[in-house]
Amino acid sequence: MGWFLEANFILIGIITILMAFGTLSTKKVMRAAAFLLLTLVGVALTYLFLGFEFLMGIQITVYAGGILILFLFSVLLTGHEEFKMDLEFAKENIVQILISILLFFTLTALMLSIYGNYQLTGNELVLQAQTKGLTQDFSVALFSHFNYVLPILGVLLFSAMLGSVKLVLREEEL
Amino acid sequence: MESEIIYYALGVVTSPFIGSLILTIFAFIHYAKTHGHEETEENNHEEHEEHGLKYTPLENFVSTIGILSIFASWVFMLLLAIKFFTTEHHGAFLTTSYDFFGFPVTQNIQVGLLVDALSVYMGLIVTTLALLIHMYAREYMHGDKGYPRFFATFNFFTGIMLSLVFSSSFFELFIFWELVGLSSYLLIGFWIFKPSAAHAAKKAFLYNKVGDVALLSGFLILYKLTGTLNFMELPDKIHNLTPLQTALISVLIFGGVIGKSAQFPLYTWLADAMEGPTPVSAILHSSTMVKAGVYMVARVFFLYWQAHEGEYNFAGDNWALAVVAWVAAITALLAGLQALVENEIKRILAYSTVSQISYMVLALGAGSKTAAMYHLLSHATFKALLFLTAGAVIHVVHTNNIWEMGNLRKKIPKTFTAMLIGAIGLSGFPGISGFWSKDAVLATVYYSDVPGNKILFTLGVVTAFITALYTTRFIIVVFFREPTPENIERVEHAHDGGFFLTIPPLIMAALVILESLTFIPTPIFKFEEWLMEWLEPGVHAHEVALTLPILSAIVVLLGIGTGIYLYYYNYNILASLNQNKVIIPIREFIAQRYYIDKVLYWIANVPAMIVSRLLQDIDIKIIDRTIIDTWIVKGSLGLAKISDVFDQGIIDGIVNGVWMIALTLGRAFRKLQTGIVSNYASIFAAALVIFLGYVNFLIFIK
Amino acid sequence: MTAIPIEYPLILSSALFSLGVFGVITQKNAVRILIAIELIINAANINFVTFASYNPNADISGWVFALFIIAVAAGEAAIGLAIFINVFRNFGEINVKHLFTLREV
Amino acid sequence: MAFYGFLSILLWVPLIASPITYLLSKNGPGRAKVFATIVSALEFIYSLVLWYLYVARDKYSDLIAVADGFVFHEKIDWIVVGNLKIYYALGVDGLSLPLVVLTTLIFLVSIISSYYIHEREPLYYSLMLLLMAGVMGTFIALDLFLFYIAWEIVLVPMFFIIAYWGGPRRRYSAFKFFIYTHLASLFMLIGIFIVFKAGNYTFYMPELKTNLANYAELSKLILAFYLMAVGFITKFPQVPVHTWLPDAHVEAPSPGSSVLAGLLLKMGGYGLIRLGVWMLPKQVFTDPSSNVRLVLALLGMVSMAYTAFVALSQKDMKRLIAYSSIGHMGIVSLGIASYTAEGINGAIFMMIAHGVISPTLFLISGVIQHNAGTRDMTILKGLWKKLPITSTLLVFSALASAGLPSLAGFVAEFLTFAGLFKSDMFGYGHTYFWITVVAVMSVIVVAGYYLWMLQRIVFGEPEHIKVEHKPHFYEIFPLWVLSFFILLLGLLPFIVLKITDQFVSIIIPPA
Repeated sequence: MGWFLEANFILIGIITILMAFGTLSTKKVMRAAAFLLLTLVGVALTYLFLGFEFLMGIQITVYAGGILILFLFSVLLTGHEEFKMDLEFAKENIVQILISILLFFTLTALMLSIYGNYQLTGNELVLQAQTKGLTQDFSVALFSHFNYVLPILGVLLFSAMLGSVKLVLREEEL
Repeated sequence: MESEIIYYALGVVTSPFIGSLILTIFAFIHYAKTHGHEETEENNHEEHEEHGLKYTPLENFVSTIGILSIFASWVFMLLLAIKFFTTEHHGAFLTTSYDFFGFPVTQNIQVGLLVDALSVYMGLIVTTLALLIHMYAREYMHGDKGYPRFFATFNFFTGIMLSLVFSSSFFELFIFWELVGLSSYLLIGFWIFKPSAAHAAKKAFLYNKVGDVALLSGFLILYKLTGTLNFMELPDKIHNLTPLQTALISVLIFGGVIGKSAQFPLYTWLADAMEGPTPVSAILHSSTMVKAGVYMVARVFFLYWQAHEGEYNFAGDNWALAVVAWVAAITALLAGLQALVENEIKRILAYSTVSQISYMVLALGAGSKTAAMYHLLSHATFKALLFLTAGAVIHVVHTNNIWEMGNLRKKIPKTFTAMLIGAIGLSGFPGISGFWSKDAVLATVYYSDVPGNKILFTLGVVTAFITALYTTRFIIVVFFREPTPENIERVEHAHDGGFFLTIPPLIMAALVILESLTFIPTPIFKFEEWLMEWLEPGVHAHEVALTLPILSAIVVLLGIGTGIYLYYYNYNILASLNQNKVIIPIREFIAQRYYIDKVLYWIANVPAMIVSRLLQDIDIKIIDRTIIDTWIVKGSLGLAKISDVFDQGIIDGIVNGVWMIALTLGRAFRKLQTGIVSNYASIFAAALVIFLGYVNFLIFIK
Repeated sequence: MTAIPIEYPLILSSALFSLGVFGVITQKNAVRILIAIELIINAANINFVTFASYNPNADISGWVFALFIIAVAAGEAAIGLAIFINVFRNFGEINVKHLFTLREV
Repeated sequence: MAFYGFLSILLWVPLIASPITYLLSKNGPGRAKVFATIVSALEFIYSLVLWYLYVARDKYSDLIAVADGFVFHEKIDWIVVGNLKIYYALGVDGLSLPLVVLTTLIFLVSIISSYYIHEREPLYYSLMLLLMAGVMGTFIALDLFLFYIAWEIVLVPMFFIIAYWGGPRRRYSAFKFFIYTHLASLFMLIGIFIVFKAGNYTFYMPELKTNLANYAELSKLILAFYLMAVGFITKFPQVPVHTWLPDAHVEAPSPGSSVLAGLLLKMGGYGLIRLGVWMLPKQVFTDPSSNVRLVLALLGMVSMAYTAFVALSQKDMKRLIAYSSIGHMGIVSLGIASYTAEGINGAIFMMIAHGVISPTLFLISGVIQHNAGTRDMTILKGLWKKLPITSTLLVFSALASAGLPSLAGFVAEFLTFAGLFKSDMFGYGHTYFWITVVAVMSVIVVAGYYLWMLQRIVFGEPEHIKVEHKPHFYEIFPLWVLSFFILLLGLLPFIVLKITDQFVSIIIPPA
């Protein structure tokens, strides 16, 4: 059973990375947004594997649902201007590619080495989701211990909304 | 027996409403059909004079319904009065009521019918006058396109007024109190196209509203303190109140009277209310509606009496009646003077009404409900008569100004006869109805213990003189003086109106004479004592010294004589008086209504509008623009500025020390500043790589 | 129970992160830069969730942080897009290579 | 065998009908309005049936579920998490029943009177039905969670109704409306959470009520009241936070205004009475340390006086009516502040009365706008000659709004003032007394601006008004219906007050 999960995880991870790559490489912005959606769903599935089904739900609804819509709208609003992705390894991009690859390696190395130092409980997955039902815990936590989280998030989102409305509205409309 | 009386009272109250309802529905159907286009502003008098009086089917139907419903009410009233006065005992009452709000806490606020001597007496006056004036209106309003609307509203008013009279609680009284204000509003503004009518209607309503608010506050405080508003329960409960409370409540309630019964300083609306059709002036603004205040004070007289109990001293709190009396006396004088300088016939009568109502209020203030109701009866009759005849005069000469009339006694003899009788009544000619009732008022004042009662008495006598003077003035100017040359033609064509325009005034004239005969005190029957037994059982009238009626008679005769001398025999004196430099400003001061209106308008227009504009500016500019748009959006910028000051003051001091290094470095890195975001990000990413590599290196060493 | 090695999610996260950074430094269209930023944020989120999940103490703070980050990302996206719409209105385009008013003169 | 679906039907029928209405577009736009009208008419009739059943609930006791003081009680577990249960709980009592009937009535007349709308018709009626479900849910929800959801749902369709079918400045007004009310409801949310925590972690209102009664920290509850009151008072609205209302009313289409004034304002009043007066313990209001009543009374008094004066200088008729709405809601505040049976009954009655009067006025202003082309009172003149019946109804409803006896507004004003005078008006160093005096005096100004409005609009010779055609049936018919209710409520107020007092007598038991 273990190898099956593992294999699935690797598969989904690779697909996610490929989708992220697609996000950056596609020519049309619209398509980029679609790829982003798939990437986000991939990440959501990762959460599921890690035992966070409720977070997966949030990821899909808020991110894949809400934010993506924003992107689509803004793409529509800023016109259908096509940008060529300069993925032909042109000279001007060679530095950036190099930087990115270096970043990937250093970051991975760092995280793995730090993890190795801290000795977490091995590689065993603490899959609380399957034993207790994570959504339930999550809700209990949200409504008891962390019961100010949702209002604060509300205020935060609201101020973001206020700001964006203020930004988008033209002067004469206000 | 008792239930019979209640049913009669119910009939009295409801039949005008039924008529009004039918007429309203009819009027709505009429307007829906014609879409209102047929209603024009002018009364087409000329038209029907040429073709004779021909009522359209519409007018016939409407006026028949209107008059019949009032007639039914009058019949019920007669039955009720006969039943009541023959079977009941003095001071008895009957009441029936139901719970208006329907929940337990307010069960003492009820709506019902209260039948006692006061309401029966008042109801008789109202129905009789309403019937006669409805008949009069049938012809007077002929040709007006608003005929159905007029009768619907007129019937509505009659119903409301009767309901007010038979109200059994303060709450109910207040409902109808405001509703008579409404019908007054609708009827003053009846000629809806005249801007002046609209203005006068609004003014009347608003002035009334000011008084109503005082009244409302007054009886709500009463409700708080006693827990009931029913007239029949109140007398037992007010004994627990402190004198201050009673006085406060009484004065607040009197505020309502000031508005409705046109007392100083809110009396000017009544003159403007003459913009309405004459039947309206006759019934609302002279004989019934404006008497509602007097009626109400009489109704709750126990309250004033409670406030009054004991000896007067100004350290105490029993000043409620004194306020009433003094306001009334001042109003009587001011309004009388104004009637003396006014030129429009209906306005003269309006000011005279104010002055005469003040007599009644004065009587109340002096502590006699009987005298007030006595004068109310006589005044209602002759003033309604005067208005009807004045309307007839206006109707035939098409002007309101008395100086444009003249020598009309031969042209319109029936109207002249009726009006003369009314005027004699008003002037208080010895032996006629007005004389007796006025005398009762003056006697009450003279023997009362209100502070300054002698001064009040003097003011009353002076007003009596003025009354006689202005009555004589308009009678002579309208009927006896030769018309000025430019008005001769206007007068030439005048002739008496039709049946309905002449008969109701003549009936009223007959009523005045009947009253005069009834009022003559004889050893067998004294009207005042009879009335007192019914209204104030247990109270006995003062023995009036003979000097008082004689004084009054002399004053009245003097007034009439002066009038005849000034306006008929020796007009030159008047002319020279009018040129007198001392008289002119006084005359102007009076004609400008003592600037009361100007002051009130100023208050209503200037400070109120300034406050209004100011608050609107606060709304739009401060709350909207400043707080929302500026504080919230720009507030963050303000914070940025504060930190900016902090930056410049303190950080800069340190920074300046190393500015040289920065400058040098800056020059070196200047070329990196391409302004392209991607480049910045690239540099950042490269730096990140270096940093992470360094950390890795550190861990690796470990 | 089972074992998904902790390295896997960590590698996934750093890969996403690097791709995001790559996107940020190469893209011209501002909207796509924002999309790349979303990738970075997601990478960070995976890390939070991973460590929360593998933590034997089962503290739930990690989840709450993830929740917060999602909300912040939503706000950031809204504000960023609003800014870009304004930029688009003022400059007529959102190619960051052509927008160099930040340049040293 | 009790039937547990009375209120669910009321709630779900418009909710389900809403998307159906939108989908009807393919079959021609006219069908959407017919369908919406039928749905709202059925709802209205159904709500009247519910009224009857409520009154005769003893007779049908085997059919009607009564629990926790609520009739037509429904309670199903909705979201169950550990010990925490969120219920799908509905029920009506004396407070909510009149408002439920008002809701169906106002939506019926508003939908009928919006027949003039031809632009994006299916969407409009779909949003109207969604709005109806939201308002209904607010009034009948017994679970705070459900209450909050319904409360927030209302914003969305109203926003679009203003923003799509509104006047020239509609976008600004819609945003302003949205921002104000949404921001305020966040405060309310925090208040709800405090109450939730203090009330032993439950959202079910009757349970919260019993739990809160034993809660020791009064100051925390007072804080919660203030936080919630921010939400309600902005919705009301009362003076410092009222500026969204005139804009929203002026820019919204007149049926939208009528819903806005007739119902959305009442949600604030309902919330204040339900969550503040009813749910929180009595001490929040009566404790000597609490200034809640004083604050409410001051708000109400300031709103009345302030808006009375501001309305004086308005030129737009709709704006004037909008300001008068704020003043009338001030009476609701005052009634609650008086904390007497008269006052609270008056406040509830004011919500009902204003709920029928102000839609009438707004719909009339719509008729005038369509027929005369303007609502500017400086231009309008002599309307009587052109539109006599509309003018009559305008006079009628304006006077009703100004508190003329025998019409609905007076009963509410009278009861509120009676309550105010009866409450301890001489406490607080005569503050109450002066509040009462100012409030009562401002009635004069209210009468003043209404009469001035009538003088300017109705009277005089028409000059600029060009009436194209007679008002349509669908424009006049709703006015007659509403006028009928104004008169009915004014003459026979006990049909409502008998029911509201069943609620009030729980809060203030008669001595």
